[in-house]
Amino acid sequence: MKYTPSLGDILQARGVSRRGFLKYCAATTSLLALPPTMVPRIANALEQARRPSVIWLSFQECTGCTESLTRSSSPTLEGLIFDSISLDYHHTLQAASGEAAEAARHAAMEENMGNYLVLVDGSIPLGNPGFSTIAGISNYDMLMETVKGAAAVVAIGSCASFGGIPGADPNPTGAVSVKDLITDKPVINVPGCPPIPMVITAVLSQYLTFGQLPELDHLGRPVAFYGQTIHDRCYRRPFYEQGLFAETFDDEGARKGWCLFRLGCKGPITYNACATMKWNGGTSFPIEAGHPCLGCSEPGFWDKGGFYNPVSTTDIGSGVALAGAAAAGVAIGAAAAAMSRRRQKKTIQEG
Amino acid sequence: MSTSEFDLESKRLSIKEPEIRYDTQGDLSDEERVQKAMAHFAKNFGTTAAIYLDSCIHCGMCADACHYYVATGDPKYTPIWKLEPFKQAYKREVSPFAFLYRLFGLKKKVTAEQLQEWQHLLYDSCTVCGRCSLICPMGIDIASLVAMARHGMFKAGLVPHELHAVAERAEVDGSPLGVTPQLFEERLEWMEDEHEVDINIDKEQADVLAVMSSIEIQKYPAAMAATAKILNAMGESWTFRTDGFEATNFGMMSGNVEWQKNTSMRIINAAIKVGAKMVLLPECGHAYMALRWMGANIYGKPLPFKVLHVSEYLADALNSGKLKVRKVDKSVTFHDPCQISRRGGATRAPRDILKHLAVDFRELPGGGDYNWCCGGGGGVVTILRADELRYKVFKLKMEQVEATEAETLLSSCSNCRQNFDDCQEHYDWKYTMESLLDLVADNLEEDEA
Amino acid sequence: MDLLDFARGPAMQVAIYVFLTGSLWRLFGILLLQRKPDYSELRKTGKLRAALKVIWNRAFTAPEFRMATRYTRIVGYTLHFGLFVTVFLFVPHIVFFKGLIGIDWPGLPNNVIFFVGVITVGVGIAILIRRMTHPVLRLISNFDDYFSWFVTMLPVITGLIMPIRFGIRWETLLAIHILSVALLLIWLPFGKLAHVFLLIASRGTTGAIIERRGART
Amino acid sequence: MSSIDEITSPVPYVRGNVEPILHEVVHALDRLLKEQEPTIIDLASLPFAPGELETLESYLGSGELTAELEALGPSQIRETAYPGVWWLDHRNTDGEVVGRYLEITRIPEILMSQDADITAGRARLGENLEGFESGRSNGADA
Repeated sequence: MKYTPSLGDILQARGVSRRGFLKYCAATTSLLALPPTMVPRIANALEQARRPSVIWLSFQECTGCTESLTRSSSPTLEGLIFDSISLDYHHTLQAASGEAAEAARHAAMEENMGNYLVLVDGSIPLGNPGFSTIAGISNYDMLMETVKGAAAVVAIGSCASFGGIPGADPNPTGAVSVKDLITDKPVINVPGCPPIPMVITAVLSQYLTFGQLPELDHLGRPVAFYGQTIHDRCYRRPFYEQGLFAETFDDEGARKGWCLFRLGCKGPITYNACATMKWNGGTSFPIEAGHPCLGCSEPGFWDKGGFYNPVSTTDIGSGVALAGAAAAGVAIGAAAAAMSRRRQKKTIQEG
Repeated sequence: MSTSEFDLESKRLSIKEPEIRYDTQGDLSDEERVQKAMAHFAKNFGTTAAIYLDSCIHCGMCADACHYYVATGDPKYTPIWKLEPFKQAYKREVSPFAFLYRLFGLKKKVTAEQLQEWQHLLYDSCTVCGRCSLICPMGIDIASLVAMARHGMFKAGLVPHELHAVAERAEVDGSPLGVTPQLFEERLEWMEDEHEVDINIDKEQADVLAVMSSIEIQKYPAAMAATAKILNAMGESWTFRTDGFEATNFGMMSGNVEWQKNTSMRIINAAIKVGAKMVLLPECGHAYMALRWMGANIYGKPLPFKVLHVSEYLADALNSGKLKVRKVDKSVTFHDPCQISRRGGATRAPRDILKHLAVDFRELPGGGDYNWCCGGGGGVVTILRADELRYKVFKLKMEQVEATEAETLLSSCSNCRQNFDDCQEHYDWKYTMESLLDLVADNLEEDEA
Repeated sequence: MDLLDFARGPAMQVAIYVFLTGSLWRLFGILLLQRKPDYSELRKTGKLRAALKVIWNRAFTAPEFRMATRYTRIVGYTLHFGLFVTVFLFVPHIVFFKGLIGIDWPGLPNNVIFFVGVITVGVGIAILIRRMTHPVLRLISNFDDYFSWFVTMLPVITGLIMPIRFGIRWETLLAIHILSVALLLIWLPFGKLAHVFLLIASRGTTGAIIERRGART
Repeated sequence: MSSIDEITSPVPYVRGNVEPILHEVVHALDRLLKEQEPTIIDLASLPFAPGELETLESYLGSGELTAELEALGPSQIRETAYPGVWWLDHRNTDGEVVGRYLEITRIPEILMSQDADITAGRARLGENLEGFESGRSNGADA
């Protein structure tokens, strides 16, 4: 294994002062949603951290996740973190193409066997290998081959995590998630459509900082970012408790910023960090912009009824079925009564 | 329930007579009894009973309305519990889910032992007074269900002996107390002489057919004279008929539907025969229920005559001014017969009459429709083994009456009256119940004229 | 399909079908039994009016019985009031009903609902204790009484747990809550909870028969 | 007031999270005085309604001391009108906020010169001095 400089080395080489480093640690701590008392430990850990090799695979996806990540402005702390990883393969971002690109992937795999991270965005079609290929290799084959020597796999976005939109009903390509296929390696799901860029980088920097995988919930999501619902952290929550709801997008409640529950907000059942980390460099998030949460980081969010159906509504099925149930009730009731009357007659005759 | 106690106070040392004693009629096997009971329960399982039996939520409030529960505190006297076998039979045989109940054995078949045990609850400890029907939050008319349950009990031969015997005499002799047409006629003639009043007997045509209760004929014969006096004073075309004079209906009380029908048809036929426009019922509570509210349904079509209780008739006569009475300077309280007031809807009549008599009327606590039953109705007064319980329950009534401190206690039901007389003797009580009819008849203004 | 999808989807659908079928089964199974006409000369003719009068006035106990039944009345009214408020005035429930029947009405703040819910559970427990200890109630109670109590209180309790959480995920709690409501709906037509509609039939019957006699009802 | 302002600053909820944070600050000041224990509150981890953070900031106001730090982008370290309560804004080179803290302490750690920097500075100064010396000795030799 080739020598990889520690993050401390890199920063020092760039002439970053200790104050600057402390500032960076404070920001990282905040990013990782850790308490401020953790800053010294983070500082210590970051100083020792080494650049991991990262291979990014894109399958049935829209590049929205990559966009999300790269749209975070240039020389930021996230950028710094990207400086501190070695992104050895990313077919959208890398300069190399064709065979050279594939060769880079193989080289990174060989050099870092057992230590590299595989990041995946997009779902994998199992219906027909021809549905999605890269360099003539089916997504499935490329994933299985690349993951073989990986330390861990990070599924970026809802498609890679849960099948996402390609996997939505009726799932024409037979799309599956990374976790559906990889059972012998740790898989971290970072769902969202797209995920918050800072969450992507935070997951990476956590790996970088502590050299181990974060604590995951039952859906394989890092608890630090997916531990609480949007609803729990939403600044509009007090309106929910007071029973003050916007009922249309332009009523008084909407103008006053009341709770969007009745407009179909999926905040109560959506685990993500949007309400605190927010988007576009902490500017806002959908609910702040007046739109209910779609629940994009939850499995099957595309198929959970309408986006504007409140969480507490249920699907009562078709009117025909209801009428059928009613008719059945009347029929059974009538039959029961007829049976009882016949039985009554018989009992009376016998008695 | 069958806790045997030694009776060391009687001359013959033995164990006390068990509190619960079952009477049976006929030579039927247990299965046959159950079969009969089921058949005659089943006859009653129409929509009305089904709605009631399906609606009970087991809230237990009916217990608080029942004088048997209130007087004893024994939960088995909870009115709806008295219907348990009836309800069980309904659920198993006829209810919408009967099929499921039978398939999964969720409701067991009613057993002969159960029916025997319930004899005490359906007869000895229920006067069908309907007070529980008023407390039920579901509006279940529990009293009418007890009457229905008795139909099955009767056919199963599970009626208390005395009640059965009395009902049988009513069917055979036309009167539960041995009043034959000849005896009735004799006693009418006696009253005619005694009270110097013209009594019409067996007239061919009459607008009003007056009927009597055997209890009055035998025990309170003055009622016959009083009735005649009033009808004469009103100038009515009226008559008593020896072929239809018995107002009591022990068929109804014991639970024999055929006997009930025979008894009612005697009056109905007699009334039709004389072309009566009205049948005047005597001071008898259950007679009112039997003819006023059940008569037409037994007849199968609307009755071609009106049915009035004598108190209603008197109230109308006094209110319209056709009849005038003297002022009676007494304090009076009035015991409402359950079947006439609470169950019958004629609660106002006695109060109107008392107003015309200008008495110092003192309503019983909860008087009128929420009145405590005397404890003798529904045939209970005939059942000897129920005496102890009946006396116990009567205490509630005594407290109510005493609370008014009235001089005179009135009622308009001879069955209540005989129960009061019996309890009065038992407790050596100061109050003697008098008849409202007698009071009116004794104070008619025409007397003086 | 996760638990919540199952609860909101198939479970609730089946529950609503069973509720509808069972209720009509029970109602028609009763209404189509034999009926006898009443030929009596009634004092009042308006059948509907009489029925409505009793349907309304049986909601209130006659003054004569108020003292004797005070415990039952207090807990009974409180329970029904509590269930009414928590079921019909909680906004997420209103939204549920709107989805079901398209009608919508104002709700109450959540803390009010929570408070009423706690009282409802408290009263529910008092009712259960009384049923198990009062001689009359102990005698006349059966499986239906206890199971109906259970399926009625379960949604209230699962609903109250939702804001407290106890470390359980919200959507899991919501799913359990909805499933408990499904259980309630499934059981309702078959047990004594059917009094929600049978009370109309039963009081109405007494109105149609006895009120029209002019007798006390 | 324009309609946009109405949307972004709902009047009834402006105080939502402000008051609890101020209570926390009071307790933190007590701890600082009695136990010499500083407290840091990560404002980025708290949900704020639009306008709330501004309310908090303007409520706390500015005190006697404001420091500017230039390291990986600008930072402002400002003592609020309540001594011991410091408002820290860390920005990246694009001016985006990357960290926002309330520190309840006598002086924020980041204002103090760090050993590593001191060591580096000391080394730099030493090298410079050596340069002078060698310059002088060169000159003397020459």
